[in-house]
Amino acid sequence: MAEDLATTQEHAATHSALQHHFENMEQQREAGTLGMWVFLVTEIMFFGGMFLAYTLYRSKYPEAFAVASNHLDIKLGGINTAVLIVSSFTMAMAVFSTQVGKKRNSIIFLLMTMALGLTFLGIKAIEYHDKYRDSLIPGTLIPGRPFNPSPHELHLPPGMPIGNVELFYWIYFAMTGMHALHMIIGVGILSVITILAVRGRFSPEYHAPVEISGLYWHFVDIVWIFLFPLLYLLGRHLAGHLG
Amino acid sequence: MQSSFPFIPESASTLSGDVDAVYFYISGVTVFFTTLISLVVIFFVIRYRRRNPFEIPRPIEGSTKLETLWSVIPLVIAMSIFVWGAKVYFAEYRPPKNALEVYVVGKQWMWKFQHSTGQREINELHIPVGQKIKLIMASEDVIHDVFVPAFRIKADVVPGKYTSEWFEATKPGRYHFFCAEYCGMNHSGMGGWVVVMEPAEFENWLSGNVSQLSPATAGRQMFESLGCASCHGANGEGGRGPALLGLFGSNVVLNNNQTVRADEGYVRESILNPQAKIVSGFGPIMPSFQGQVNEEQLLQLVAFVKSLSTTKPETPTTKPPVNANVKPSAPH
Amino acid sequence: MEEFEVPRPPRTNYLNAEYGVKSWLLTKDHKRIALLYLGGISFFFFIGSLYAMAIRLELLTPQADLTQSSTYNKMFTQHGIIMVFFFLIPSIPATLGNFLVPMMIGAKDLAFPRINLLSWYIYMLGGILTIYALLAGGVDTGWTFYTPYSTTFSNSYVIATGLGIFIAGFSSILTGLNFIVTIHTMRAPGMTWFRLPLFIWAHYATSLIMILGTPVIAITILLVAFERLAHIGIFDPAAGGDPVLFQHLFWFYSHPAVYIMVLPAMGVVSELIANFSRKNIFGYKFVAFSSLAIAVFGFLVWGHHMFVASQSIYAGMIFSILSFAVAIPSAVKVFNWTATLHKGSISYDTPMLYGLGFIGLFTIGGLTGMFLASLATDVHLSDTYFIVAHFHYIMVGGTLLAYLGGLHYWWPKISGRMYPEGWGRFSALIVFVGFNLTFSPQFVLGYMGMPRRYHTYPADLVSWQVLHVLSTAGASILGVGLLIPLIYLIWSMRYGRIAEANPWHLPGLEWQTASPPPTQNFYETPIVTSEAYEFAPPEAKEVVGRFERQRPVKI
Amino acid sequence: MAFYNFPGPLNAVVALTIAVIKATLVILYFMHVRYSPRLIALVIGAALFWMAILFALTISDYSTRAWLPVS
Repeated sequence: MAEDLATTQEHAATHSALQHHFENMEQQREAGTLGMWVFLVTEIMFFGGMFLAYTLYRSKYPEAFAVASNHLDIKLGGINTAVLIVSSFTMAMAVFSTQVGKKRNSIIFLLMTMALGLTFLGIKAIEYHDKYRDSLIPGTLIPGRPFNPSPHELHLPPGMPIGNVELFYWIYFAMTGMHALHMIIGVGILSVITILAVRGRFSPEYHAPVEISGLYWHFVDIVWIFLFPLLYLLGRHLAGHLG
Repeated sequence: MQSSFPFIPESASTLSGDVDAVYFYISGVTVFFTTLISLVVIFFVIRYRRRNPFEIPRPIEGSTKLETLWSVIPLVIAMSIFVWGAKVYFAEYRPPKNALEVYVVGKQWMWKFQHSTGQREINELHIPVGQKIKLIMASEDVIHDVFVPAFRIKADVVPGKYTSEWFEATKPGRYHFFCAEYCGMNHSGMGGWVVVMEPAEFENWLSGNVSQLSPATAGRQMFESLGCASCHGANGEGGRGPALLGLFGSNVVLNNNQTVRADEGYVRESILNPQAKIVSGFGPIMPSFQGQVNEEQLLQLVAFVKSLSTTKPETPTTKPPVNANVKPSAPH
Repeated sequence: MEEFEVPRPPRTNYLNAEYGVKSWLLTKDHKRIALLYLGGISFFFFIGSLYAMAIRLELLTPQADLTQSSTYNKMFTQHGIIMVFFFLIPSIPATLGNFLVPMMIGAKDLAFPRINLLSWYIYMLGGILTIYALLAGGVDTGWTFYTPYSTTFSNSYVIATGLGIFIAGFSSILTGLNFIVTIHTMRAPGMTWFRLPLFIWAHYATSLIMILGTPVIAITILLVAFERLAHIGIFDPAAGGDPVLFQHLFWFYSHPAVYIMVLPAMGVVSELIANFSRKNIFGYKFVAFSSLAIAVFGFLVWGHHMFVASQSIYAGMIFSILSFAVAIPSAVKVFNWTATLHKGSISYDTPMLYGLGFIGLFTIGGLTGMFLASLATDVHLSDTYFIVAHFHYIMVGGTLLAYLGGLHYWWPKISGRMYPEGWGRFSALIVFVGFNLTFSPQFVLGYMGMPRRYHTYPADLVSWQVLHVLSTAGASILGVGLLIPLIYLIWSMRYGRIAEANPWHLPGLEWQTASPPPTQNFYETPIVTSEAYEFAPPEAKEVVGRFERQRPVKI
Repeated sequence: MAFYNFPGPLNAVVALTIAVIKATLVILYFMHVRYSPRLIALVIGAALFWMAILFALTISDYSTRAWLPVS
């Protein structure tokens, strides 16, 4: 959507960025913002299905989920939470700078946001690699390296079906993977926005694309805000209890 | 089967009359409203047909009174159907006491039945008339469904757990049963006959049939060969693991202070996923038997645990004598 | 609105504004995109209908004489997938909705024209992937993709088909998003919410379902594809997963999807009934809000597909009572349409015949839904032909009839030509008769116990075969009834009588511009000063008698 | 912004409450919902409402499955 608005510069009207079928810039901005919000609703429902699966299986197999969850790196997850929240802040600052017409600041903040986003993805890649090393990638997602954890390393009590542990890891990879995909798309959108900003396309009169991309970025941040406690933190006390 | 051209299937269980009654009630409502709407529409269409290309009828805004009326009337009718339907459904799915239990395993594309006396059947189920029958059903692969139109019963057989349904046949005869949940290539061939017999005839059939070990006895052999006795005691009296004597049907307190009822599903889960529900006072030491026992063997283990229970009589009052060791003879 | 000037037949309209394949494939005009959709949807409907005919032929006899089981299973699966995901769901919204939503609210286009074009490409991409799966070997899971059959046991092209549906889902989401934003932000001056035609209300409600439900099926299908691909067991009982969870997620979308199909149809019928009896709709606000009520309640009832699926009986009761609640807004609509006819000036044009047919068939379809909402009867009826008959009454008797009615009604606006009225009425009659003959025997079959998705059935049940023969006979008649419009509509594009700007003499905004409309829809932005369906000028309200001769509607 | 990294056992309620608070702050201030038209709040409300439907009705099944009565 951001591109849709951002790249349509040809139509001349009151403002060079006004598309032919809108009456004025205000209407165009309103439509763009509402459109992004409605799109975010679909995203919420999209993740909602996975959150539901998570909730049901977490309550069905609390021990297995606790054991599996304990093997996630809470430090890296915590750092990533901080990284994303800071990136949300820089994004908000980029929007603000664009609105008040401080072009240089807005470019700097956009670049910082992208850098933080890439940092997040880098840390995520490290985490994924650790899981790969421990053969914790579920099923045969990676051909030739099926899910095959060492029970000792995971502190699996006897009798715990390995399938339930695998279920946790599948939910972990599905949710964080889908989240990471959204991050990658977000970085892509921001790079387009940054290029446009460098070219001076935005002004206090026309800044909707920055705003709209910002909404998307914040949403991706919010998803992680929930993923982190659910996947990394919940049920840690249970694991101690199991021994 | 029936004469000429029937519009409803044969009615042969204690439930079918109730279901038919609801069916006729809704049919009445449907026919009444369809006729009403159609007649009114046809009347209006003829009466108020356009007689003149330029006419403009007087606008009518609507009437809140009428709207309320035609919201409330359907609501009342709908709720009456709901209440009646729910009542019958509750009876349909409420497992009865003192039912003759039959274990059912569905697999692509056949049905295996085993009576508690040990007789096995494939795609055919013999049962006595006038006796409550409870089917305890498991699937070895995909979702199946046991549907007996004449009894108006249907329940999915879902892999990974037990489902059940019950009925009491009222008329001897042969009735079709079908798999009603699409299960792959030969889905339409996955059915057979329920043969309802007079009790004496049924007893005759039981004794004349090849009989294997009863599920409970087979379950006991499994129990011993899998080494369950080392923790649960040779006779299920308990040890490092909880006692099984009198377990079935009782309420079990777990180590998280929850209480669960020890039913078929609980026993099944405890064998396959022992960590899921740990009995209070015991450690998580039992290994999982996932993959080591198939659905039929699981059902036998469940039957064995059931047979250890004193709280629930395994044999219903009118149950025929157990003939575990009759001479093999030609199948029916 | 009666004082609109006669727009002169334009020299250029949206059809001839530009020429060449490229001008169509890269168009951002919602009207042209609607026609692109019309082409795609007609194609998929044709394919789906062929499967339907093959299924009906096979069921003429109890034995398997035309196809093998595996072929038959693929036929009904592909019939379902194509009809549901590639015909019914986009049918009215993506063609008529796309064409008319901006015109009816006085806008120049949808809010996001590029996204609109993108949605067509996504739809075609999904469709082509699905067609590829059919040609490569087909898929045999049933359109419901129940696990673990679809994830573990089926040996067919589940992943390719699933991806096709997944992709097509985005097209639906984008269409819904576009409609919602357009209706919120782009209404012409004076077009208040309660002046909107009911077609718009219906599309608004539909769009809500599209954006709230579709993402859930998207993630569900994606999980199924991954599960199949990588043997991961979120729905696989062997790994501790729960196959019933799939059914929850699937029906969370797929039940409301029924309302994606039928709500726009209700919108079309509201237009037809009001306009062809020259009356404002009886109880406008009730009809408008009943659309929203259906959209909301539609999300609360999915569990009624699972009464026998080992769902908790208490959840079953909750879902049952909520399902009955949906009956109320549907009933309100039917009663209001009927009341609208009262003291109207009812014409017998083809669109109205379809509209009236819809009322009857939807009434039957809706009322038979109560057999399935009621727990006791549903246990007996679920997964039988009763269900097949019920949902075909809603989807074919409802959606398809309304779609055809709407297509005839707006055909002069879309093509600038009139369809042949005599043939139109004739084929409407054939469709009505053929449809009823096809599907009413199936109600009886279902109660007799004939399970759905059966290739063969017991030969000892003579009445079953009789009913199947009747049904197949009806299907042949229905098939003919559907071929006739296909032929004459195509014929009329070239040889039909040139249509006036407002051939039906109606007050709706879409009729106040040329036929076919110019690219910008209106020569200047209309200003709305009257209510929807206001036929008589306000000052004449008092003097207009029932059948008195009045001055002609100005056009 | 609250950044936490508590070691050891954690109460689920605390963790989720903090997450909800953080998300709310991001929505209200970073995403300007506090200063946006009511329509936007309505859109968010609708999304949460429909999530609640999805969760509540599905869980109504799972949480009552064991209640099967025996006559």
